[in-house]
Amino acid sequence: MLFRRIYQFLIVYSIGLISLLLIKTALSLSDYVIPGFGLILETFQEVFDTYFLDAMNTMSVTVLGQCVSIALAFGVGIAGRRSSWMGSFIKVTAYNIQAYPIVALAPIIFILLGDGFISRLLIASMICYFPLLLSVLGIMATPVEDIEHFYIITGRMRWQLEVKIRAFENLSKLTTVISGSATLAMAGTIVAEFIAANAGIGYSIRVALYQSDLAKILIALFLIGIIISIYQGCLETLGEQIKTRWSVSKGGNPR
Amino acid sequence: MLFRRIYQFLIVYSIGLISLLLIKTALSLSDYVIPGFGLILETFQEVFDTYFLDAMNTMSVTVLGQCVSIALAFGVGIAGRRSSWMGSFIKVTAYNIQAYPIVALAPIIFILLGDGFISRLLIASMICYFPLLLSVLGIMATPVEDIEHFYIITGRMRWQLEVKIRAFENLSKLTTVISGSATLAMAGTIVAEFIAANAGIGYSIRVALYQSDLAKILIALFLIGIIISIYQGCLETLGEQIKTRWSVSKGGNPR
Amino acid sequence: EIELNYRLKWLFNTSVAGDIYADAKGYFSEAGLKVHVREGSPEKNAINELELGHADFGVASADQVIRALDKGAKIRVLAQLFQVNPMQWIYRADQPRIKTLDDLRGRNIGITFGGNDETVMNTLFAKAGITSKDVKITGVRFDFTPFFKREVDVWPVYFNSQGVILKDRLEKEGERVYFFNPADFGVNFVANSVISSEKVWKNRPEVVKKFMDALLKGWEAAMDPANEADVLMEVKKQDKESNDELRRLQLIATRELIKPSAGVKIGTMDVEAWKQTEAIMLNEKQIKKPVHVESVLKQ
Amino acid sequence: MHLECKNLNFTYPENDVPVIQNLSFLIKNPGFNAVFGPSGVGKTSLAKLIAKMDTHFTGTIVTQDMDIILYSYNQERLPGWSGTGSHLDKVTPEGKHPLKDQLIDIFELKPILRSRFSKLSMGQQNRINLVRYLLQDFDLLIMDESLANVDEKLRETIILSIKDLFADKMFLYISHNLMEVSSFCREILVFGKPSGNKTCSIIQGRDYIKGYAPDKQSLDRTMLEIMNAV
Amino acid sequence: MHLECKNLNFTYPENDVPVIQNLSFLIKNPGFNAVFGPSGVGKTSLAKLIAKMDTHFTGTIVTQDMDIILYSYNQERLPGWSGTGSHLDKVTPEGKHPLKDQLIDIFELKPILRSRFSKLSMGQQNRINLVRYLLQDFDLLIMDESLANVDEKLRETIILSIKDLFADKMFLYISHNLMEVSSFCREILVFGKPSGNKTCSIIQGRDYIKGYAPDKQSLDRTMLEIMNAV
Ligand SMILES: Nc1ncnc2c1ncn2[C@@H]1O[C@H](COP(=O)(O)OP(=O)(O)OP(=O)(O)O)[C@@H](O)[C@H]1O
Ligand SMILES: Nc1ncnc2c1ncn2[C@@H]1O[C@H](COP(=O)(O)OP(=O)(O)OP(=O)(O)O)[C@@H](O)[C@H]1O
Ligand SMILES: [Mg+2]
Ligand SMILES: [Mg+2]
Repeated sequence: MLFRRIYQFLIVYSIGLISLLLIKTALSLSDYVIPGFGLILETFQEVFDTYFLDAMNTMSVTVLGQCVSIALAFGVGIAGRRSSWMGSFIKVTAYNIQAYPIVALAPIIFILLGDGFISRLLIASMICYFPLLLSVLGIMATPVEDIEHFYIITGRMRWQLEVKIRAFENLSKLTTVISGSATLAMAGTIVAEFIAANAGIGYSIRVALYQSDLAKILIALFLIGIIISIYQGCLETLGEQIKTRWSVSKGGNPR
Repeated sequence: MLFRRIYQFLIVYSIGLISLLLIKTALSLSDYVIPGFGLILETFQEVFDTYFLDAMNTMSVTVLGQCVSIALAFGVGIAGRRSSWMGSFIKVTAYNIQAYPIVALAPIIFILLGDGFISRLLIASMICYFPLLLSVLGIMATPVEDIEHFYIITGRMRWQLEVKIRAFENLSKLTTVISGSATLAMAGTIVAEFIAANAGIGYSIRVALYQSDLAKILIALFLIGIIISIYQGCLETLGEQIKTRWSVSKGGNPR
Repeated sequence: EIELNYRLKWLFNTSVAGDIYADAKGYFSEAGLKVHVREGSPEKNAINELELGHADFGVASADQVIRALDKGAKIRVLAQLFQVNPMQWIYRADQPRIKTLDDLRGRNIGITFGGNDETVMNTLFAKAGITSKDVKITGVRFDFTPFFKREVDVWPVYFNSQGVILKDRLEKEGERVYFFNPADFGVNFVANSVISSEKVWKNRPEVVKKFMDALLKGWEAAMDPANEADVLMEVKKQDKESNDELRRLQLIATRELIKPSAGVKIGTMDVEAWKQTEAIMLNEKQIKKPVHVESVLKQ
Repeated sequence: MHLECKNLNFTYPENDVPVIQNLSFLIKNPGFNAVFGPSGVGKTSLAKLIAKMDTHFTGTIVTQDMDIILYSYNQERLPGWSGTGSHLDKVTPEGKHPLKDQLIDIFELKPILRSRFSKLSMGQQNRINLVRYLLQDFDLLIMDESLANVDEKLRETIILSIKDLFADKMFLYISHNLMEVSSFCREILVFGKPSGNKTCSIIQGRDYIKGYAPDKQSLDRTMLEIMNAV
Repeated sequence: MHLECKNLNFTYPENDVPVIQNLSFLIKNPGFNAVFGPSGVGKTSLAKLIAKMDTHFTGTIVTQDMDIILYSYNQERLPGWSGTGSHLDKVTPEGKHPLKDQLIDIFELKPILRSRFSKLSMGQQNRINLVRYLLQDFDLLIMDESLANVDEKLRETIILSIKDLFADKMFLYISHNLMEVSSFCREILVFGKPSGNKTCSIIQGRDYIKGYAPDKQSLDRTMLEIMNAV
């Protein structure tokens, strides 16, 4: 699983790189528009060490940001699952904030929270949490009547139980979304670093952009890709284990 | 539904604005850091016309971008739903591209496509499609065995039918995600405009940001919020209608 | 030891060599100060931070200062770092040299909409009677592809950072470049300056004095060609991204802007340029009323 | 304790034809009663009205002295995150654990307490589901084909034990098994064929209890009576 | 046409005890046959093995001259996007539309063809599901409690008609109704109680066909025989 992810990523990346180089050759673009392979390799040796550390730094925020956004998504999703006024109000709030691109909110965030670690984490989580929220909302708002009936009619239903039932019944959907959202957490962290930070691979990308150095950007993309593949591979393996542990072969199976 | 969304948005926005003004008063900040109410009103009159047109411009790209990303998400989701090598390869590709923050990919996109309408649309769809993809993948990868059994054992199963069955069984989840993703399409369009375009509300935000003009940003946020509320209200109403039309009160209901 | 926060306008690179050097060489600590020098970005604004108390000193461009004054911010300008605005335009040498403003006609000119360069270029246009029909304007972003691909002829850059990089990059491909500097045509738009809030200025004059003395000492030392190797080493510690040769070229370019000649004291206020900057902004309707910026300049 | 319907009428919102039309009946006293009738006649619909799961009817339903009315049906599922035994434990009220163990014995559930619900056979699922309802406090329990997938022998044991253990409760047993209904139920609410003149009548069942000696003749008579009422 | 199992053994991956142990039997010729036995004994498991839905068994299953084996069960659902009638239309092979109409009549489905599946009563759902299987091309159809929620009268009509219409096919009918199985089935594969000495035997049913005159005594004998085999 994990190894498959990694070599599949390598294939994807190579295809991308080769296409770029082909375009370069076809249009005979100079090295400053699209860097040649030699230049990329050279740059790779030059910046690998720094970029690798930067990427690991980003990774640590990513993991934390993802945890925060999972918590956030479940919090909002659970609070907003009812079709009551309050539920819909929470949803409207969550949706609206999301519609505001982070670049527009960033100044306000910096005014309110300063530009430390917290802002970076907040921005990363905000980017990551919304897609999670959508799935969680969808799942939490759909009753599983043939399981819930008993608890409702005997007056035992509590919101915790309701959430547990619906989450469990949709475990494979949830693990798909959660492990998938790792990439969003990564992207979010990078964007946060891009506009806020003083560290991380996002910061390095900003500097490289400022220098219009595509070779460096390509190397950053490579590192991001490989790290996210590993992280996601791990998450998926974990997800599989949780699923088999909880043994979810559910309802539909002909008995 | 629609009206509820609008006045709920107005409440959210007012709360946000009042908090900002309270902070301003509490810390006695100047109009430069947080504009006073008078200044906001004045700016409102000044820029409303332009901003409104900009926002409508953005909106048109949003709608198109959302359509593209729905098509994309279903395309990739359906192609990647199997746990075969190809399915997982498609997923890896889709995930990796997503992990790259758009700010890092943008230069490559601009090199390849120029910075016209197409780039703007592509960036908007890329930001919007991934969350959709996650949900679609989750749904498409989960069999509905008690419905599918018949088609499988009689050899009638085609992928179109499989997709139709799974989509239908998860209709309410899908409509939640699709109508929710409208906000992402909007955010995506704005980001695209922010980094690429010379039109749209995202462009106006960038200009306001360069000028540190928070009043203008607040007005832009207001317009974005109100428009997205209306759009989403419409989508939800549509979703409800589709659901009742297709009459989805499913399985669980005690019979 | 007094702790202070100092917010720069942009990322660490050679164009803030003096700020880095003052810190690294212990000029601040000699003055009994512990200064946290922090990077900036468009989203992080020194003036906001001064008001919110997150920073004690900062770097802001003149247009930011004037805009803030227009909106009632209470700030003081302590030193004007750039004697020449680094905001210039680059163009290839295989194109006709821009000797007069009229030579701009017919060119495809890059402008960052909403940015300073737009204000400056509009002023130049007004001066030369150029209308939008006479030139082609292209909005620019942070990447230079349109310029590389010759879709845009005249491209806005910061002379001492991106300008150096671009020049180097193009020269590697055998192309030479020129810079178009608005100051050569009578438009003096002030760039980065050191600022503090009026509160700090009034209540802690001794801190202001100590800070400014140390900072300017740092800048003087950093701009001294004798220290070049040392300065470059200190900058490299903060800015790992560009290569040594580029940094050296950037430092030379920065020197031209900060200390155009040996006689100029670093930090000198060009009051006329400030007034012109305000006039331009008023003319461009970027501020609503005159703010008399000269009244907040430390003389 | 009595259950009474007066002029009950009920139509599903999206349908035109009423499912229940002018239904009136009275069942008095605790006991094991049945609802019987052809498929699609409205048994489940009536049960849900009685259990107050739907209130869009006209007419009256009197459930005197019965506070807790439970409705159970054979397609319910238990959550899958732990074995069925631990689910049973969790929903067993204070003090009813001895009863639980007794029921597990009667329902022959011991070997499957550690399995997940989804891994059970249909009859096993039926039984575990019914047991958890019996452990609740209730006055009236409606069992909508709750034992449909259990074999007849075990079903008989279960029904007789329920009658024995819960003599003071009222039950409504919905089943398609004529013999079973006739033998073990006290009062049987028989729905007529929907195409017919659609009346409903109450017929006395044999109401056998544990250790009964079957009286073939009277049982046949009851069965015939029911068949005629359908 | 014959169905034969030889030394069949099957264990679910996560279990230790085998569900099917050393099972051997032979059913020859077309006809309406049954699988009967207590709940949880392994009827469904066997059916799925025969239908090739699981292949992790040891021993052999011979399904000679039977190419198409279908397995249907009573908890299947039809997709919800259109009425049941139009679903039926869609899955009816070329040329079988007259058969479809005939089955709809027999199964009394006419009034519900325009309803969505989820709005049907349990018995209605059972019937519509079974009809679509009968319309397919098949050699062996396994009906796993497929009529469990249908009333006995209609069930009888349905079974008799199936025997009449599909005389050249083989059926395996899994049901808990002793009387029904004894009356209408040809060969009955009876599983013994799992706790007992767990053998399995084949018993000849009465195999009544349309217009039969019940012979009470021999029926009772068959029933007794089956009861003893369980
Ligand atoms: N949710 C619903 N919406 C519309 N019609 C319904 C709904 N549920 C049931 N019906 C219809 O109402 C009638 C009675 O259904 P009900 O489920 O009460 O029958 P039943 O007597 O329980 O039958 P069975 O023995 O087959 O379970 C049926 O014709 C059915 O199609
Ligand atoms: N997927 C599964 N995984 C593990 N064990 C299972 C699974 N399905 C069934 N079993 C177990 O195998 C045994 C036989 O189950 P099966 O469903 O074949 O019984 P059955 O004879 O059909 O019973 P019923 O009449 O109740 O439907 C049961 O004890 C059951 O708990
Ligand atoms: Mg029913
Ligand atoms: Mg079974």
